[in-house]
Amino acid sequence: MLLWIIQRDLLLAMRRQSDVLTTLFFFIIVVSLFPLSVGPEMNMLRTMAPGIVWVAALLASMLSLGRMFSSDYLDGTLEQMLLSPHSLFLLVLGKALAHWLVTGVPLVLMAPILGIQYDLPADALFVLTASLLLGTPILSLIGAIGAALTLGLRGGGVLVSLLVLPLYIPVLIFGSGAVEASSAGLGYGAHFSLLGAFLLVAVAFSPWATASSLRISME
Amino acid sequence: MLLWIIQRDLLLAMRRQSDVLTTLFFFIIVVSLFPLSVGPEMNMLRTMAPGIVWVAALLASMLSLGRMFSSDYLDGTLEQMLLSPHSLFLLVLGKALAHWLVTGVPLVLMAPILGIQYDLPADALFVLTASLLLGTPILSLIGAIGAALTLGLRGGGVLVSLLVLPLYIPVLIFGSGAVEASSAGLGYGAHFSLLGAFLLVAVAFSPWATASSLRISME
Amino acid sequence: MNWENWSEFFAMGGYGFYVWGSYVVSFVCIVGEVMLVSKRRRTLQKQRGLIHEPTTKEIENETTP
Amino acid sequence: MAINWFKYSSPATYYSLAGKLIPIFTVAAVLLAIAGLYIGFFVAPTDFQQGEAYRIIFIHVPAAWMSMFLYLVMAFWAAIGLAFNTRLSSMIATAIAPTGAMFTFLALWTGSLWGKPMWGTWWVWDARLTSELILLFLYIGFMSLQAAIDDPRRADKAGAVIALVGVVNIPIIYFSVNWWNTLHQGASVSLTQSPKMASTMLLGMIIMSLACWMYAIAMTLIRSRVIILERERHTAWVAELHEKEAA
Amino acid sequence: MLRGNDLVCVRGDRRLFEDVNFFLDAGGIMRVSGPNGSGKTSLLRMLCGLSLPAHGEISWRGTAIRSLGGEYYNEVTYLGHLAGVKDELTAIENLRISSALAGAEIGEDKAREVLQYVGLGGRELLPVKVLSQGQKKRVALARLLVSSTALWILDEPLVALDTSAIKMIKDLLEQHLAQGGMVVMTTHQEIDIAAATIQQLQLA
Amino acid sequence: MLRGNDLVCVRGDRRLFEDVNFFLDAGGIMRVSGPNGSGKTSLLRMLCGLSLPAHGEISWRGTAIRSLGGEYYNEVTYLGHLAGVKDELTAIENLRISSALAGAEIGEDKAREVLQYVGLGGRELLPVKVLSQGQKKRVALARLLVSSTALWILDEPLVALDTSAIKMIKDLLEQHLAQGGMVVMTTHQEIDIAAATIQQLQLA
Ligand code: HEM
Ligand SMILES: Nc1ncnc2c1ncn2[C@@H]1O[C@H](COP(=O)(O)OP(=O)(O)OP(=O)(O)O)[C@@H](O)[C@H]1O
Ligand SMILES: Nc1ncnc2c1ncn2[C@@H]1O[C@H](COP(=O)(O)OP(=O)(O)OP(=O)(O)O)[C@@H](O)[C@H]1O
Ligand SMILES: [Mg+2]
Ligand SMILES: [Mg+2]
Repeated sequence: MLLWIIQRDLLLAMRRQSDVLTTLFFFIIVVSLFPLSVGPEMNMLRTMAPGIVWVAALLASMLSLGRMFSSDYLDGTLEQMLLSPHSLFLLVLGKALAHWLVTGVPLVLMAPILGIQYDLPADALFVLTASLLLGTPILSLIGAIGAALTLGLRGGGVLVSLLVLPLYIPVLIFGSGAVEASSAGLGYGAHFSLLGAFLLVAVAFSPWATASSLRISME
Repeated sequence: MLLWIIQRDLLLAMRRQSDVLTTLFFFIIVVSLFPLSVGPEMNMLRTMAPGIVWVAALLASMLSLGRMFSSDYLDGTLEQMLLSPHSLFLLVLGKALAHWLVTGVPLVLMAPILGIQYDLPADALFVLTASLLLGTPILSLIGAIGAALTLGLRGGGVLVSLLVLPLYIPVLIFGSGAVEASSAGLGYGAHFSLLGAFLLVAVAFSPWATASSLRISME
Repeated sequence: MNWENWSEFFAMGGYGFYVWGSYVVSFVCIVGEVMLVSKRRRTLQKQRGLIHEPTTKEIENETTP
Repeated sequence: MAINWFKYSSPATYYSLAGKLIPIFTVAAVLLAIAGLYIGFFVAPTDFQQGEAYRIIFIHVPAAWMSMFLYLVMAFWAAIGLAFNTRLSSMIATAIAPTGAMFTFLALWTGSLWGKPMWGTWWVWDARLTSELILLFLYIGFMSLQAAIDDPRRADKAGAVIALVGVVNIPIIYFSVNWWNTLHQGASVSLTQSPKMASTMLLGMIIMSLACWMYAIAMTLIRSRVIILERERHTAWVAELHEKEAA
Repeated sequence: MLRGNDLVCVRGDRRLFEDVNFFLDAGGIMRVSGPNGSGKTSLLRMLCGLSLPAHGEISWRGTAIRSLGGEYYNEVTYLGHLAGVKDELTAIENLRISSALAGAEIGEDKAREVLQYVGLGGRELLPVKVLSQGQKKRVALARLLVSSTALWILDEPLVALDTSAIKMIKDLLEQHLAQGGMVVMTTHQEIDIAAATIQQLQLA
Repeated sequence: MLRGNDLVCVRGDRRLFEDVNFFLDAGGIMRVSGPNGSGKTSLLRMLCGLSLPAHGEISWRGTAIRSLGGEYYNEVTYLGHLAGVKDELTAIENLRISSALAGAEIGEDKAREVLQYVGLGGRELLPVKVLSQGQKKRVALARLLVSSTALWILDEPLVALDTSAIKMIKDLLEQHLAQGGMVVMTTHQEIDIAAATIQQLQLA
C-alpha cells in the first residue's frame, strides 16, 4: 500500500511534467537571487552560503506543500482515501515520502552545484548535502500536517507557511549550523545526530497528526 | 469599472480574512528566518538587510500571484470577464492594483520595523521603505502577466515563479541597490528614477500583455 | 518616595521615552483588547434580532457536550 | 467531594458561572496592578546599574511569563477539547489565544524598548528574544488557522492539532535557538541581570505578575462568554437569556 | 441573427462534427443534442467566441463574431458547466458582481428580490460554498433574470435542479423567447419549451 | 443491514432534517429525494461516516459505523458529486488507481474491458481533462463495475449522462440488487429500477 501510493504520486508528478523541475528551478533562482541583491563580495557570500541554501530549500519544499493534498481534495480522491479500507497512517506516510522524492531529493542533488557558485570548500559541500539529505524529509513530514490542516481553506497557500515555518526552525538551525560548524573546524556530529533524532520523531508522529488533521478537515 | 473591480477584489480579500495578514506574516517570517540560518552577528546582518528584505518582498508578492486569477479561473468568473463588454485592459489593471493594495502596501508599511530588527540606521530605513513603495507595484503588474500565462496549468504555482522571477530581477537590483547606495553615502536618486521609469512602463504595457495572455490561456 | 516632583517622575532619569513607551503601549493594548471584545459582543447583540429564527426548533442536545 | 464537574462543562452553566467570576477577577487585577505599579514606581529604589530604565521590568517580565504560560494553558484546553470532544474547553482555548498573543507582543515591545538604552539596539538575535518571536508566530498561526475555518467544530479541532504540535516544538525551539546562539561566539551583548535583585523589586514584579494573571483570567472568561453566545445563538437557553436581558 | 456556416470542430485527433449549419432568428430556440462527448459544449464555446472553429464561420446580425468583439458580448449571456460563482461570497454579492461584470449593475434590493424568486430566500447571506449543488446552480441561473441580452447560451442549465426549479427555468425561457430573445441550449433531460421556432441540432 | 436511527442533521443555523429512520436490507434500494438543499448530500455523507449526525446513530449489521472503521469501508462504495477522477491521468490509470484504493486491484486488461463497456472505448488513453462532462462521469462510474462491495452510496449518478448511459447504470444497479447488494441514491431525474424492496425517503 505504501509503495503503491508512492508510485501513484510519482506517476502524477511525472504526468504534470513540470512539477519536479519547477521546484528545483525555484530553489536555484532563490539561491541565485541573493548575490544580485546583496552584492558580489565573495567572502561574505561564502559565510552566508549555507544559510541561504537552507532557507531556499525550506521555502522550495514549503511552497510545494500546497500540492500534497489539495488536488486530491478538490477532485474528491481524498474522500475516497478516507473511505478506503487501507490504513490512513500508511497512506499519509506514502504521500509525504512521495513529496520528498519529488521535491526534496532534487534539491539535495542540486545543492553541491549551487554551493560551488558560492565558492564553498569541498568538505563544506559534503556537509551541506548530507544535512539537506537528513533535513528535507523532516520538512516534508512536518509540512504534511500543515497542508492537511489548511485543506480547502482558500487562503491556504500562505496560511500553510505561517503554520509550518515556525516548526521548521529547529531543522533550519541545525541544518545550516552543521555546515557552519564544519567550516569553523568544529565537529558537526552533534548537529547530525539531532537532525536524525528529529527525523525519527517526525516519521513516528507526523503521519499520525496528519491523518487526524485530514479527518478533521474533511468533516 | 476600474474602481469597481478593485472594490470587488478587496471585498474578496476581506472575506477571506486572512489573505492580507498571511502575505504579511510570510514576509515577516522569511525576513526573520535569515538570522536563524546565517547566524546572529549584527554587522553581517546589517549589510545583508536590504537584500534580504527585498528578496522577501519579492517572494511574498510572487507567492500571492497565484490567487490573482486562479480562483476566478476555476469557478468560471474569468470566462465571464472575457465575455464582458467592459475593457479587458481596465479589468486587468484593476486586478493588479487590488493585488498591490492587498499584498504590496502592507509590506511597505512593515518594512521599517523589520529593518529595525536588522539594526539599520534611520535614513537607510527611509530609503528601503521608499524603494519598496516604488517597486512593489511593478512586481504586481509584472506578476499579473505570469499569473495569466500559467492559468490552469497544474504546476502553475511554481511555474509562475520561473517566468516572473527573471523579470523581477532588475527591480530587485535597483531596489536593494538604492538602499546600499544610501548606506554607502552615495546618491540614490538614479536608482529611484529608474524604478519610477520601470513603474510607468509597467503600468502602460503590463495590463495589455496580461489581457492577451488571458485570452490565450482561456482559448 | 523616589521622586522630588512630577517632572522628574516623567523624565525617569532620562529614560522616560523607554519606560513610558512600554507602559503606555501596554495600557493601550489592554484597553484595545477590552474594547475589541466588547465590540464583538455588541455586534452580536445587534445581530441577534436579525439572525435568530424562532421558527426553527431549538437544539437542546447541542448545549451539552 | 461530590461536585458534578460535567455540570460546569455545559456552556449554559459555565456562562452564568463565568458571569459571576468576571467582576471578581477584574477587581483583583485592577487592585493588584495599582499596588504593583505603586511599589514599582514609588517604593522600589533606583537600580545602580541601569538607572530608572529597569522599571520596565515590572511589565516586561510578567508579560514574558504570561506569554509562555498562556500558550501551555491554551494547548492544554485545546487538547482536552480534542480528546474528550468537550466544546467548552476548545472555546476556552480559542479565548485564550488573543490574550496570549498580546502578552507576547508586549514582552517583545517592552523588551526592545528596554534593549535600546541597555544594549544600544532595539533588537539582537539572542536566543531568548528569538524564541519569544517564534512564540508570537505560533500564536498568530493558531489564530489565523481558526479564523480561516468557518465551521467552529473543525476550527476547534484543527486549532488543537496545531497547538499541540506547537507545544511539542516549544522546548525543541527553545533549546535549538539557545544552542545556535551559543555555538557562535555569542551575541556581543547579554542580559545584564543584577544577581541580587532588591526584594522590593522582586515583590513588585510578583504582584504585577499576579495582576497579569488575573487580567488574563478575566479576559478569557469575558471572551469565552462572547464565543459561547456566538456559537450557541440558536439554542434555547441563549434565546431565554436574551429575553431575560431584554426584559 | 445567429448563423453558423459549415462549422467544423476538431479536438485532438478527432473531428467531433463537421458541416454544422444553422440559422437562429428572434424568438427561436435551438436545442443542441447528442450523446456524451459529441461536441455540444465545444460548439457552445465556439458560439461565444471562447474558441475558434477549425473551419467555418459564426456570424451575428450578418457580421462575423470574431470581428465584433465587445459589441457582441453586450448581447450574449453564456452559462457553462462552471457556474462562475465565488464560493466565499454570498449569493447577493455573487449576483451583483456577475451582473455588473456583464454590464448590468443592479442594487441590493433587486438582487434580494431575484434570489427570493429563484428560491434562495433566507439564504442570500450565506457564503455560497455551504449551499447545496442545486442551490449553487440557482445562484448562477439567477443572472438570467437580470440580464437584458438577446442571446442566451446555456450549457446543461438543468443539471442538479429539482422539479420546481426546472419549471421555473422553463417559464423564464419561454418569457425570454416571447420577448424576441434567442436561446441555444443543451440538456440531457426532457423539457418542453414553447417558442416561435424550435430547432433541434443533432450532433454525431 | 444498514439502519439509521433518529438521524438529525444541522448545518450552520439550520436543522436540515430530523427523525430520519430507515432500515435497508439486502437487495433493497433506497432513493433519497427532496428539493434542492433539503440535505440529501448531507445524509449520504453521514451514511459513509464522512460527517457525524448532530444526533442519532447509523449502524451496519447491528454495529454503529463509528466503531467499525476500516471494516465498514470494505463494504461501502461512495460516489459523490465529485468524481475523484484525476484530470491528468488517463481513464485507465484513474480506474486502476481508484479501485486499488478501494481495496480491489485490477489489471490493465480488465480496466480496458470495463472502460469499453461504459462506452469509452478508444478514449482510454486520453488524459481525462479533455473528456466531456458525461465522459468524466462515466470514468467515475466505471468503478462500480469492478467493485465487490455490498453497499453503494450514489449521489446524483445520472447527472450529465446521456440516455444510453442512464440505461447502462440502470442495468448495473439492477444486477447489483439482484445479487443481494444494496443501493442508496439520490437523483432529480426519473429512473425506474427493479428491486426486491424499493424505499423512498423524502426529505423536507
Ligand atoms: C525584545 C526583547 C526582549 C524579549 C523578547 C525578552 C523576553 C524575555 C522573556 C521571554 C523573559 C522570561 C524568561 C524566563 O522567565 O525564563 C524575560 C525575562 C527578563 N528579561 Fe527580557 N526580553 C527582551 C529584552 C530584555 C532586555 C533588553 C532586558 C534588560 C536589559 C531584559 C531583561 C529581562 C529580565 C531581567 C528578565 C527576568 C529574568 C528572570 O526572571 O529570569 N529583557 N525576557
Ligand atoms: N485532445 C483530444 N484528443 C481526442 N479527443 C479529444 C481531445 N480533446 C477533446 N476530445 C474529445 O472532444 C469531445 C469534447 O466534447 P464536449 O465536451 O463538447 O462534449 P459534450 O457533447 O458537451 O458532451 P457531454 O454531454 O458529456 O457534456 C470529447 O468526446 C473528447 O473525448
Ligand atoms: N453554515 C450553514 N448555514 C446555513 N445553512 C447551511 C450551512 N451549511 C449548509 N447549509 C445548508 O445545508 C443544505 C445542504 O444541503 P445538501 O447539500 O445536503 O442538499 P441536497 O439535498 O444534496 O441538495 P441538492 O439537490 O441541491 O444537491 C443547504 O440547504 C445549505 O443551504
Ligand atoms: Mg458538455
Ligand atoms: Mg446534493
